[in-house]
Amino acid sequence: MQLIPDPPGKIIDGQIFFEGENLLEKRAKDMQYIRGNEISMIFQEPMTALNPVYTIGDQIAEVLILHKAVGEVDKKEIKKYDIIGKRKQKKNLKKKSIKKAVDSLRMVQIPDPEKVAEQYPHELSGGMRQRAMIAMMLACNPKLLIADEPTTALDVTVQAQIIDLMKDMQRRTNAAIWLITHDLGVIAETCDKVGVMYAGYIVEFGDVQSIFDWPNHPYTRGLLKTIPKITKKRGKLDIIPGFVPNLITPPSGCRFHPRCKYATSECKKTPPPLVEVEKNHFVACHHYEDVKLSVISKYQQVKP
Amino acid sequence: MNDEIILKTDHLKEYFPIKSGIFSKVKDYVRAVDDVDIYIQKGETLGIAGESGCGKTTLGRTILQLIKPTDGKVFFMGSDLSKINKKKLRKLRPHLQIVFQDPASSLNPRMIIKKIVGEPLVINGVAKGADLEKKVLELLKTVGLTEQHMYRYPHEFSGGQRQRIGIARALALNPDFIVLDEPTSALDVSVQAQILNLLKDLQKRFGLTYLFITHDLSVINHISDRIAIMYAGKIVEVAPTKDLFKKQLHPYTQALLSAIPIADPNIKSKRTHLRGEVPSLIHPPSGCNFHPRCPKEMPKCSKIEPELKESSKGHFVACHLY
Amino acid sequence: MKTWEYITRRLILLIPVLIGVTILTFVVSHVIPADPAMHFAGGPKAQPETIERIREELHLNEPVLVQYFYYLNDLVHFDLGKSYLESRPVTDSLAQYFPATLELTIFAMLISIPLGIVGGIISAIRRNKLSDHITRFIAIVGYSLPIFWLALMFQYAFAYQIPILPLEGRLSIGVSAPPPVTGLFVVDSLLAGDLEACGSALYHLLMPAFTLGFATLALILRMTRSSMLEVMGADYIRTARAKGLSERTVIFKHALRNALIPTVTVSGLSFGALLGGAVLTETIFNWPGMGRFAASAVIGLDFNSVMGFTLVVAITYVLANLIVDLLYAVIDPRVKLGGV
Amino acid sequence: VETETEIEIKNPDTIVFYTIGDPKTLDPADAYDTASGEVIFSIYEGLITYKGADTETFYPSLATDWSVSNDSLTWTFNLRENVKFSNGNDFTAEDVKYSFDRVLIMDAPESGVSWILSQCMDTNSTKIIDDYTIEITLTDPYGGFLALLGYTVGYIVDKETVEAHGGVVADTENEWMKEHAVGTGPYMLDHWTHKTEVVLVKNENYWGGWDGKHVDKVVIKTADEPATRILALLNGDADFAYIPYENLEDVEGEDGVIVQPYDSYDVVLVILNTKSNNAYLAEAEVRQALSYAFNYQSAIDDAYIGYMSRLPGCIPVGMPYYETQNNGVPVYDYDLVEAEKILDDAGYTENDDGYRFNATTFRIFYNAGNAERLKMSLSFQQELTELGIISTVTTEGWPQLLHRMFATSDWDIIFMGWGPDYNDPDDYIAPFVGSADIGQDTYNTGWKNETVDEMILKAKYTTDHEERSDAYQTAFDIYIHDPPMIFIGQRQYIRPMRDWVQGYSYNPVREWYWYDYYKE
Amino acid sequence: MLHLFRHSLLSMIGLALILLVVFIAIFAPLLIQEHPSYVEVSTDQGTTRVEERWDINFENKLLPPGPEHYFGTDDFGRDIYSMVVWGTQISLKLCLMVVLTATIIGVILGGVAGYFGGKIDEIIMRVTDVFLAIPYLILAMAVAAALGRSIENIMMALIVVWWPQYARLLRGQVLSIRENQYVEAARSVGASGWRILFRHILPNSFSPLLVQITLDLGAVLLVAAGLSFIGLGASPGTAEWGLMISMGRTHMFHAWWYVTFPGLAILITVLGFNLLGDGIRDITDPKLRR
Ligand SMILES: Nc1ncnc2c1ncn2[C@@H]1O[C@H](COP(=O)(O)OP(=O)(O)OP(=O)(O)O)[C@@H](O)[C@H]1O
Ligand SMILES: Nc1ncnc2c1ncn2[C@@H]1O[C@H](COP(=O)(O)OP(=O)(O)OP(=O)(O)O)[C@@H](O)[C@H]1O
Ligand SMILES: [Mg+2]
Ligand SMILES: [Mg+2]
Repeated sequence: MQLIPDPPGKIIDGQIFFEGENLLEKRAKDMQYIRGNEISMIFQEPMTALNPVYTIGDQIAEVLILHKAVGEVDKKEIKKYDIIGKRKQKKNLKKKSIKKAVDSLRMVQIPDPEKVAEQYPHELSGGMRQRAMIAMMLACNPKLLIADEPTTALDVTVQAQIIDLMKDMQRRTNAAIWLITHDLGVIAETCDKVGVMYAGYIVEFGDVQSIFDWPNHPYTRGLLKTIPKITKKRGKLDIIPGFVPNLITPPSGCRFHPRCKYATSECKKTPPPLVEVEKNHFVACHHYEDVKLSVISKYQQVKP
Repeated sequence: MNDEIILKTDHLKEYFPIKSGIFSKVKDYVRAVDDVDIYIQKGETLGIAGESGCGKTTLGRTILQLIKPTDGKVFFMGSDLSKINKKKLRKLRPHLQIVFQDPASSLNPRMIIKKIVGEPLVINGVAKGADLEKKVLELLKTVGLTEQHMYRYPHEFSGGQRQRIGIARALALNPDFIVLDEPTSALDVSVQAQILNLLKDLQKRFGLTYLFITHDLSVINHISDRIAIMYAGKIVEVAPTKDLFKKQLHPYTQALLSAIPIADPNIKSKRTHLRGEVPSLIHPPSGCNFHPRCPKEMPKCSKIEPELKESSKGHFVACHLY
Repeated sequence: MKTWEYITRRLILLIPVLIGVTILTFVVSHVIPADPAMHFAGGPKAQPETIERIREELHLNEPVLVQYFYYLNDLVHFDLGKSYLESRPVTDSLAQYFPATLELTIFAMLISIPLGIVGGIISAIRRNKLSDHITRFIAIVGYSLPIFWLALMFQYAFAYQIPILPLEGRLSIGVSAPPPVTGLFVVDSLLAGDLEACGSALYHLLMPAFTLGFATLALILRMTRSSMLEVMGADYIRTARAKGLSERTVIFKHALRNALIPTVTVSGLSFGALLGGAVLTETIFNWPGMGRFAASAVIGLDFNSVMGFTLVVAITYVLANLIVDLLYAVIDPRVKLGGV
Repeated sequence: VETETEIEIKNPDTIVFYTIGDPKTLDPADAYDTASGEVIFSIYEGLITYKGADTETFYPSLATDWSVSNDSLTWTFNLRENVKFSNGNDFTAEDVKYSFDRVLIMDAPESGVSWILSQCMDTNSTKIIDDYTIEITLTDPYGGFLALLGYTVGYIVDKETVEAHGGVVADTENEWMKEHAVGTGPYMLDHWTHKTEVVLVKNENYWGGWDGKHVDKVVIKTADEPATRILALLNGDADFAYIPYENLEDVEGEDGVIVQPYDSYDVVLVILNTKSNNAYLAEAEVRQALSYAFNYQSAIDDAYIGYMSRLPGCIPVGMPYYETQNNGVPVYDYDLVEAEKILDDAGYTENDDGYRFNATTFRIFYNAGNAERLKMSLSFQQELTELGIISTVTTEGWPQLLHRMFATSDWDIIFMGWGPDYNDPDDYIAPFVGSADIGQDTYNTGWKNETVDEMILKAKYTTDHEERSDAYQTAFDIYIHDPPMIFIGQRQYIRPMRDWVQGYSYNPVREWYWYDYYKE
Repeated sequence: MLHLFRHSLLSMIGLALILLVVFIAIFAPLLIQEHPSYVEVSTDQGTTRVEERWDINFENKLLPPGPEHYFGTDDFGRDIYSMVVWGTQISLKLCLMVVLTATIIGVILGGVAGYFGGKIDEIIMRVTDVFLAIPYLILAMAVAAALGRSIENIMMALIVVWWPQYARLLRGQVLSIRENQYVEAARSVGASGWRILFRHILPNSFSPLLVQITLDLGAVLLVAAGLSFIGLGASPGTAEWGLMISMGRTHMFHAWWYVTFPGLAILITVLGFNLLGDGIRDITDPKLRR
């Protein structure tokens, strides 16, 4: 969405295609149109992502007015110097958009949406805030919703509500959702496709089913094994040795090699390409075949 | 594990006063811990689980007398911690330790690791000089750190390493009992596994007793022997881990367990949906404080507060259904 | 808590502070190992009876504690005593000088706060660009300069070399003061419909108010800049951008209001600094205000005046801070008045 | 500095004077400070007055003529008729008696100024003969009686006005009269804003009339900062300005500015504490030596930038009887050799470190903010060092310094000054060298000589010129060799002004008389 | 930490200015043309002290700057260059003494108030409220007037007005640092209140304190100059910058050098401290280090 502040951040290279167009070639004005309207984003921290000094209703209404979802101030109809008329028109518009904002709050199952629209973010709980955020971002029926760890900061019970809500909203609006999370459980429950990222690289990408069943990258595999599972019997947890590398001086070659038991000298030198190992399943590993074999054997042992 | 009860609370309460009005009168209280009775046997791990803000940390701090309880008693190896004087309490401190939720803020950023880990030893006059250095090194080795880490500052460590330092500090005085307040919730999953393994090892080696606080049920399942479920300052269900995961009695526990997403796309969970949000601890609902969200609410729930009763052996629940 | 309840509470809390202020100034002014009676009586030519009479009037022959109780007793009867330097009641002096200083201070704030905020925003938006460096440098030089030196330079430049501004005073010679209502000439002249006096008053305010406000301007600029930078990195700004808002709206609607919160505090605090700085500014621009009054009272050991002055200033200052706190609540809905 | 060749006259109908200090009161019965006098002299009038620069002749004012009895005790004044106060009330003998009695009854509790009249008058002194004749019988004969009436304390107020606003209460000042003024003088008070300005406008009822050239308005501005006053004079805002000596060069020679010094009676002194806990100052030789150690020329040139002349003794040059003091020639001159000799002869020799008096420290004080005294004291300190005398220079606030001087003996040397109340030598010699026994020793030096006291009293109560002359001479010959103070000089009086001001003249006993000035 | 300064040109300039001033202060005796002399004098209390004196020579008064007198002479014929250079020591000593003493008092009181809370806190904070309710220049004036005119008394006066803001600052710091878990950790191993205050809380309030101290070093100098301007400054004859300005300002129009050089000295020093303080603030404030 080109929201990385510049400076210090900069998109160095590459392209982003949205509906066939490269977003990086767009002008700032066009990007502003796309943001919120066609692509929306929900952020990790519902506590800080809402402006503390405006009411929920105001903040949602703002998007609506901006993207003209409730009609427009007609400049011609009213004379230039008719300040009162303009104000009236603006007020009307605001009223309308607030009404619509209340509707969208109702849509995300916020009880008593009229009241909530008049409240400030700090007066709401985390779950409510996140719902308001979702309402705000879905208000203009975007085609793509990017959700950056929308539930990480929330409680399990509330998390469950939000996940269900998002699935429900997706059914209704038919938006594509791009969910960013580290909670494998959430992914398993909600996603169709999954990409696994390690130190700035996508190391594995494919259908959820195949990735959870047949992880082909040693990192993905390790990851799946480290989570304590309720359904699994207790004992020592598997671990991935070592620590997450820093990205200032990342390891050479394959960035996972210092923690990988399959690592060879090749891994140290060349970063592995992302290859399609089966239909809709991509992996970036020099030794994915070895991994696959060991997974199969292990998997077969575990599965009765 | 033996049956000796190492720690026990008796109607423990912790109310934080809220002041307001012209002369800062106490108007209200945050009932963070409200009438909690738990016991822990030597060598076992009691898990405390519950939603954020339900009072888990406060319970841990109150047990360790880091904040004075408003009411109720805490018995540690027979003596009532809430009654004894400061001096005696300081003498008892080495036996009771805590590992904090946030490894970043639990280490003084301006002290080197040697000082941090050595501080308990110095304060309690256990070791000095070269002896101190030896001891600290030993502790670091126990938690998987090395000599070269001794002279570094906390910010030069990763989250997992910092948590190890916190554990080393807690171990310094050979405690019997450690409160682990969400020791892994700030950590990556891959690192979380390392720490959990370490804790289990240490428990075996030193015969430690843990009070393990977390909101992550999969973690608690992994590590604890018994689990207490906390809701809005109160314990609603206590049971051995295996029992609890097999059969949850309290509707809240049921909802909580069903809400956990399972990292397996093949298993589709059936959810018990909860209405509403975590209640305010200032004005908790009347009667059973879960009743506004409870799918099985009965008329008497809003009037009478249920007591914690043993429904089957070792399985306690506070609900009018049973 | 209701607003009025909060205000009452703050006003009640003001009482111990004010008692403290009287004690403090009383102690400070009475540890002086000199008795001012001789001075009040007119120096070497004074008659011994006069000196003795003044000494008695001021209770200078009594122990300090007793003197203090005499003072407190008068104070609760709203009697601040007599100013021996001006040979009139202290309340008369205050009634004359306080509005003058208030007018100067208010205009200093009216000049420095908007300029400081605008400068701070520009500086923050164009961070580390040349204009940022220049703005910051001017600002920092602004509060590194002795204010009296700045005042003298302005006076020399704009009242003498390029005589475009009046040298001193509140009104031009020949313009008579408007009938006193508030004591603020600008307000009073407008009330009286006297545009000439209003113009003259504004004209005379320009230079002293700017001089006085310069350091505050710098302070506010710096504050706005850093809080603006901080706010611009906040999550909700990212959200605002993600909504597709234009950069203008993001800065002026979403960032500024949040960034103003610390600025408001600084403005409140700087009010005290302005009242203090007025001592120097008023002397140079011959502004008949509290600052000059205080300076001569302190030097002349006119205890009653010093005490009356500090009391009034303390009340003003505390009230200014109360207003700031109320403003806070307006800007930031998270702030609960007197909340825990 | 840019020179503007032709400045237009600013405010042609107004005289603007930038000065320091604020009047303390506008009540003639209470006023005892210069700033108050500057205003009162033009609002109120006395029976007699001065004209122009002449200090010797008494001119008729509210009295048209007067006579004195042979025993010098009874004075008869014929009053001017058809004089009105600025409020329209008529001026009569009632007002005169009321005014004098008011001074004596009220007894100016604030300033104590009534002593000037009570020297020779009481409430029985003044008698009304008829509406326009008055007779004053003195309690004691007094040579300077007319001079007293020329001072503001002898000025006439309107009985009706005062009675309407509080009247006369013994030992209590009249608050209304402090802030308001109704007199017979050429100007009346428009308004007085404390510490800012006093504005006078012309009194249409003035008996002298408004024919001829006068200004309609007088503005006396208070400005504490010298730079403000300098700039105001230079840019023409000010017609007169009070400028400190060290800043005179900033305005001197500037176009349109006149800097004209006049001789004044303002004397500059160093007082020496003969009862100090530094016992050496009790010795006459030591004080003589100090008088030789003072660098008079440096004080004149460097501290007063040349605007000062030597003072021969207590009585300033120009005042009657000044020539009784060594014909007006100073006895002491700057002469360190002589000073050393005196000290050596007296046995106060230098020790091994080169210090006299067992390295005792002489404490010099002056009041903070006085630039001239600062220069003189640091310079004097340096001279003392040459002599082998250790000294310290300390500056103190005026009230603190007064306290030190009168309430303690913790001082040795203080720089001081004195200005005239009225034109009579008694106003100088008595306070300076008269002892506490005769109610004097104004500077608390502790100095006392019975013969001198006797001479002072003798001179005061005689009207015989020769007798007075002899008495002052006898006193002088005694105190000048046992000096309780160093007589430094008489500073000159300078009020720089714009050259468009006409009609200005300086009179040391009545500084400002706005009626005489106009702008052209 | 030094490498961080490189990102900020202004703070580099500040550091350079301060280093220059410190250098001058240290080597002042070697740099000046004329030296003060010293006289031992006895005081009223019967003790003795050494007084610094600059020779007066009216023949040389108000000479313009030139090779003989780099900055010209004052109205006593004293060399302004030598006095300005000499004054560096005096000024640095003045502001260091004031700020450090105020810091110590403020840190102790603020620390105690913040850490122990309750009644002590209430009392200390009410006292600071009282001090803060009076504009500092006025309070300093009153104290200076009460004590008399000398450098030592100016220091006293400034300390009296300066400590409360440190008490405030430190209390705020303590209250926020106290919430850190390492403080609780220290308590859980049995550390005493004082130990926690001195070992854990104070070291961690160092950064904001340092910023405040640096900025205040400049501010103190300005207020001292302001006091001199009103006439409550150091005793005459001292080479204190504020005093020199206040004496020189009457000669402003005919001897510009008299006020200018001490004025520049103040400006440079205060500017240096302010730039440096700003720089340190930027560096130590993680929120701004983006
Ligand atoms: N503005 C920035 N400036 C410098 N480095 C940044 C910035 N934003 C992110 N980074 C760095 O880029 C890396 C990736 O950050 P990112 O926020 O994408 O991580 P993430 O995968 O979302 O992690 P998390 O699960 O904690 O949200 C991190 O090392 C982070 O420190
Ligand atoms: N010192 C305090 N003063 C007032 N209220 C407090 C204090 N400490 C905690 N609380 C309140 O007590 C309640 C319980 O807090 P606690 O930290 O024990 O929750 P928790 O269960 O540990 O939550 P989390 O999972 O987020 O750590 C919260 O509502 C909290 O706001
Ligand atoms: Mg992230
Ligand atoms: Mg917690």
